[in-house]
Amino acid sequence: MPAASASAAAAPGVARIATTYREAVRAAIREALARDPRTFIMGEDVGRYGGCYAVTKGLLDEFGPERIRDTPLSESGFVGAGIGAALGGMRPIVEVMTVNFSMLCLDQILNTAATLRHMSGGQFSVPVVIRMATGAGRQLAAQHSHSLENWYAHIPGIRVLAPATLEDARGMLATALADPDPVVIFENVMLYNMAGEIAADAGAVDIDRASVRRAGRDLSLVTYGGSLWKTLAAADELAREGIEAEVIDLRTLRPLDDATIMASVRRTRRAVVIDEGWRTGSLAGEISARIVEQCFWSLDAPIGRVCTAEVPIPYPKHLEDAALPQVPAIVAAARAALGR
Amino acid sequence: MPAASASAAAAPGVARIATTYREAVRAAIREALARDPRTFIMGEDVGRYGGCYAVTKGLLDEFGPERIRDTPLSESGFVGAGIGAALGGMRPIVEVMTVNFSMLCLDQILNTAATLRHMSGGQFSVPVVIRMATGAGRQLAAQHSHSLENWYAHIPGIRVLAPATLEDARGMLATALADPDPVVIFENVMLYNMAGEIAADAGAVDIDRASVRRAGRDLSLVTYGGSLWKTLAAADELAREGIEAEVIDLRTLRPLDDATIMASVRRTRRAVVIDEGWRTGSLAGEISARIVEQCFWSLDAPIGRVCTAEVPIPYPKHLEDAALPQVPAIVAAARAALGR
Amino acid sequence: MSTAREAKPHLTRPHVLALLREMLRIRRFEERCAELYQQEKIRGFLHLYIGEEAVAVGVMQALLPEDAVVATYREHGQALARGVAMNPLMAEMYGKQEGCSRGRGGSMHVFDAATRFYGGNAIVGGGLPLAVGLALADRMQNRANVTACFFGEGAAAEGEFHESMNLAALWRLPVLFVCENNLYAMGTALAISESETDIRAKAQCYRVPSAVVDGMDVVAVEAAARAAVAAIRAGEGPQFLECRTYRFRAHSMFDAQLYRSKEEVERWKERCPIAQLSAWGRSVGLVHDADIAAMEAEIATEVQASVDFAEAGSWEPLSDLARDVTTPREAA
Amino acid sequence: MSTAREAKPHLTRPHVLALLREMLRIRRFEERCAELYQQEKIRGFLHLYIGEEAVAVGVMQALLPEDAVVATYREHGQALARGVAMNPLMAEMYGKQEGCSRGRGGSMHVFDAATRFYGGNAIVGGGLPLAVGLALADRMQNRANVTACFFGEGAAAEGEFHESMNLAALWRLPVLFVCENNLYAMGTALAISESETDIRAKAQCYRVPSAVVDGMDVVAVEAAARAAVAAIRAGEGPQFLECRTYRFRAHSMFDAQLYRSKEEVERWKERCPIAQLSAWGRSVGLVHDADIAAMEAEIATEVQASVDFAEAGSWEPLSDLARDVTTPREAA
Ligand SMILES: Cc1ncc(C[n+]2csc(CCOP(=O)(O)OP(=O)(O)O)c2C)c(N)n1
Ligand SMILES: Cc1ncc(C[n+]2csc(CCOP(=O)(O)OP(=O)(O)O)c2C)c(N)n1
Ligand SMILES: [Mg+2]
Ligand SMILES: [Mg+2]
Repeated sequence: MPAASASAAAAPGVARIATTYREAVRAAIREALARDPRTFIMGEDVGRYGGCYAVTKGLLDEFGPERIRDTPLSESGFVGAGIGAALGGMRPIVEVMTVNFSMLCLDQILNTAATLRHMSGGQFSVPVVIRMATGAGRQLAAQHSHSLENWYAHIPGIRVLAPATLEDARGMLATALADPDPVVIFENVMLYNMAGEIAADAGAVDIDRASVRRAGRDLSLVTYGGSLWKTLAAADELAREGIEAEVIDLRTLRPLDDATIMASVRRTRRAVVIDEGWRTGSLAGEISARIVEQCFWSLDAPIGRVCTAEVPIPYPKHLEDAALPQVPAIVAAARAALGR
Repeated sequence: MPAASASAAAAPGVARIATTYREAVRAAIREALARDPRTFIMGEDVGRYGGCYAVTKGLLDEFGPERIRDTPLSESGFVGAGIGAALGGMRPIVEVMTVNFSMLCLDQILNTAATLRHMSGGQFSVPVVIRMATGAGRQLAAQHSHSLENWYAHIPGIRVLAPATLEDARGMLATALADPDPVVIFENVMLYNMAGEIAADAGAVDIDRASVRRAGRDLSLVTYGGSLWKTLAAADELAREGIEAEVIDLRTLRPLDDATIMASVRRTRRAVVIDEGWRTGSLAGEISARIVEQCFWSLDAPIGRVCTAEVPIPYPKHLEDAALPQVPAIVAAARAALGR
Repeated sequence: MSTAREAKPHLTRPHVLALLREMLRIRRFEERCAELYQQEKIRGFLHLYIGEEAVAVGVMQALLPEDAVVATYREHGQALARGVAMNPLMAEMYGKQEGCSRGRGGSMHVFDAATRFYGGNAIVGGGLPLAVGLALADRMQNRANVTACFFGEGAAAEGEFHESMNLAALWRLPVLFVCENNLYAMGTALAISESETDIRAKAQCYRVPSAVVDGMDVVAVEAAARAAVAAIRAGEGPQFLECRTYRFRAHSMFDAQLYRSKEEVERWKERCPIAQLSAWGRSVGLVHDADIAAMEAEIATEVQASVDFAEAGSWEPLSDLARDVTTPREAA
Repeated sequence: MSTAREAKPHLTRPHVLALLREMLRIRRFEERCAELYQQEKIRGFLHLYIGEEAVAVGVMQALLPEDAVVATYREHGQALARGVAMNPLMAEMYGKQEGCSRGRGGSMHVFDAATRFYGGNAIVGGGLPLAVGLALADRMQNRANVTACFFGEGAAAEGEFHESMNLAALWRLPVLFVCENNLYAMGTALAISESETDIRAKAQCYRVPSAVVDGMDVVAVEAAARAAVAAIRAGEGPQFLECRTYRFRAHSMFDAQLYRSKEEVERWKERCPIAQLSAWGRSVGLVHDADIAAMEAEIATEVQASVDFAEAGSWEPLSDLARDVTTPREAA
């Protein structure tokens, strides 16, 4: 489990508390529910079970079954109902247990949530927040290990977030709920147990900017979500070889913050993108294409991609590990970008 | 409506017949049904109605309702049933009326069709062919104008085809049906009326290679599907300015034929990718990233992308046209790649 | 009709004339749309409601202004009957920015905040979850509103129908499900798409009370809708109304109608909801020839005015292409 | 039991012992799996069938070798009862390449071509359309096979349930739908997920004949399954069997079981299908203590052998990572 070492340095005088990614998300949900009577959460097993990943544990007792709403196994139905409730003046948080089940409600997200404002000529906005767990690494095999962030990042009309740090886990939800348009939040399953400290008064964070999690001059490593921590570990390893990598956490996958990426690449002149999606058609491809469009004349080397192998994720640990982006592959790609 | 000018030159002595893209697809379906008793077609309104785009018109009378099978409005149900029938020894052609409705069956395609062979350790293959109409241009507005080819091209375990010529409309189906794995075929709605001539004995074509539809030395224009004809028109216009563009029709979107693309770009040193998908997360991004990975040192300019504007497709013609890739934008991108 | 509360609408002369007028407005509006389609003023898909007017008009009588409506791509009738003004509706058909959806939606995506008209959905079944959500929002905010959700019998085969019916029933939400059973989904007859062709049996299996009504009889539809809406407002949860109707025209403008006979169509045309009400009205002396003539004249004027409005409307500038993809943020 | 053809299985001593043995094999296999999970030999999600053995064992009695089976992620019981060998099954749990799915699938994706066992599907409801298609293939190829499709009561809320039931009924396909109603979907009790908690009412609304059976009574399940399969083979189309059962263990290995009481679990444990059959068998003199002891010993040996087999198995080499994503093409 990664330690949350990239969290913002403690501001002097601000008390800090120990937390985990899971607790940070829960605190954000609890705060949202307490603040705004229009907010409620619905999804499979968010209530009595306490959430598949225990994120919503305890909330049913605190807020009751109207606002912590267990749904039947009906992804299209309850996600569509969340969209409708948003249209009707609520501020729903819909939990789709994992991205693996979200194809079942993708029509509602693409053809209703994302298009409704446009189709109605701007009459209606859809302020729904949809949370999903994402990612592989728990040996859950081919149907339960998807990283389909790029599918969602392809959709005009929605915003896509990937909190990778405790601060973002704690802070992105509030900002997402304040957004008048649909927001999809991807929580990487490998991060839920990540422990660390955050400011006791941590709250809403911006969702417009990518963040430089580590400064460096030699190359830019661009990533998001669960891969951030592997990338930071790779950067540490590279530092031991005297290579100073800059690590950019995209944070928001749609719309992408080109400015932060390009400013970095223009300085470092080399880039590697790390993405847990399958390589072909990955978000990494999009980032690479954008860098070429905007920084071609500054590039000293081809842009590398470290992605998931193009295979349904196998169950055995050694094969799953081999399929996913890992620190050695990131280090190797960085070296290659530097011609070493 | 484009004329099918990029069709292979007539071989001497082979009779040629007039046809349309629609008729070519129909001829391919009829031939498949006649040849293999395991083949049948199912989908919404393929029978009595004659197909939403009249592709299957007349087949019900010829083959009867068991093999030209009208389905209820149940995309997940009948696509899943097609997958099951393939497992059970049939060679089904499933028609999803348009890609716009395919989110409703995407779970079956991703989590069953594409993964079943892998999950079963190679015991079962899924020889299903799924056809879908795709693309905008008919003023069908936000929910009926999608080009989601890149979503499908992202999925390991399936093959994705985009016939753009009469020969490919006529020939790809047979090859797809011979493929032991799931194949998704995208037919661009703007091509159905395209008329031209093909060899009277036209039949199966390979589905492994991209095709150079126009040779040229100055830059490579890489495209597929409905955009091929706009790209060829742009190449003609460029030729009048003395710019000789090579036009590559990808034909198969998964797996991509890198060899043909890279051979061209290594010669021309410049590339523009034309893709009707929304820009962010498009297949064009993937192609661009691959070119950078494989040809960076041969490139004399950044790779251009001409894609659909990131907006749900608007109904009015002038706005729809403005949203989609058009000849002037392709010409402009080509000029830009040449520094003009 | 199955519910006990069924109350015959009060068939005063003004009410009968109002019902007749609403149906006629839809009919004449759409007839004109069909012409405009031939003239290529209207493009894309155009699905006419002609023949089914009694359903929308009858149901809307039961709704209050605060109620919500969710419809399909065949929604001009619902829009007009709900009170969406004809001028912006016609401008929408043209794609002009004076249209009710600023021209962005066209025929299939009519929206109108003023009348709580939530589309206009071209994904079969796609509106049902939305209606459930709107009703949930009303319930959670303690508003006594009803959401009326229209859909075709073809939609009943979709998984979303199943999920939405169950959710609405499970949570006892104020949804009026209105199934417009016109016997065909494009070219697919009910018996080709449903193992159980009695649509009401479906509603029952979610414990949603249901009624079946002659969808060619606007008075019957109104009565059934009023009963259902009364039950909903009384807190009895969702209600289901199957309206047996028929579309006189093709599914859309691209349909050779190979799947049904001319005779069948003609038989149903004899049950035209407008002709029926008009004939009955005359027979009981509530409607006179002069009423019809006056109505026709007024509607012709209204329709023509809407065409003039649409013609005079403007195209949204290209510079606005990316407008309304997301909601503009207030400058901070 | 609702069908007329219901035929009591012939309760000979060998048959009773066979039923007992099959249930016991599943029980002991899974108890060992739970231990192996604690030892981190088995990873990922592990869903135990303990308590529900009578359902799989009872249903499988009615099937022939040519029939097909589609199951869920909770499918060890179905796999063993269907005849998937224990050694490759255990090796699959380990992820070894000697596993029945070459180790690629693990606990949730057991496949076996030899017994026409088509998984092992971790998408709730995802197997139903597949079963419909397998049955369609059999029908189109004039094979008299049946496809048995297992799913939980939670799956009945999914749209795919609705679409699949309708398709199977509409086309009169030879599918035996087996609903394992264990009252909970993860932590969601039936009444929280269904407006109609009588699952049979759902089947009826597609005109699919249905029966409800005590899923803790293997003989009752066998009888009901035989009747249903006979009806299917007689060309009467799909049949639906609701088996009322209970899982004694947590949903998966990550479940604090906050949603049900210990007392409830204990009450159901008193109806353990193995204990019941064993007690009844003894009471009528068909089963003796020595039988049980011998059986336990044999099964212990078999389970241990499977563990040894799995332990001795090998990891697929990393160089094989991309294997079986697509089917290898014959070199031309
Ligand atoms: C999910 C989906 N599948 C297919 C279509 C294509 N389609 C449009 S209308 C239609 C028929 C719908 O029939 P029904 O629900 O009975 O409504 P009607 O048109 O008869 O009013 C079909 C198949 C679609 N729009 N959406
Ligand atoms: C489409 C989908 N949604 C959610 C899940 C997560 N999930 C796995 S099992 C399960 C409960 C299923 O309950 P039921 O169908 O009753 O089967 P049981 O586990 O009781 O045997 C859930 C919600 C899933 N695997 N697939
Ligand atoms: Mg209909
Ligand atoms: Mg259950």
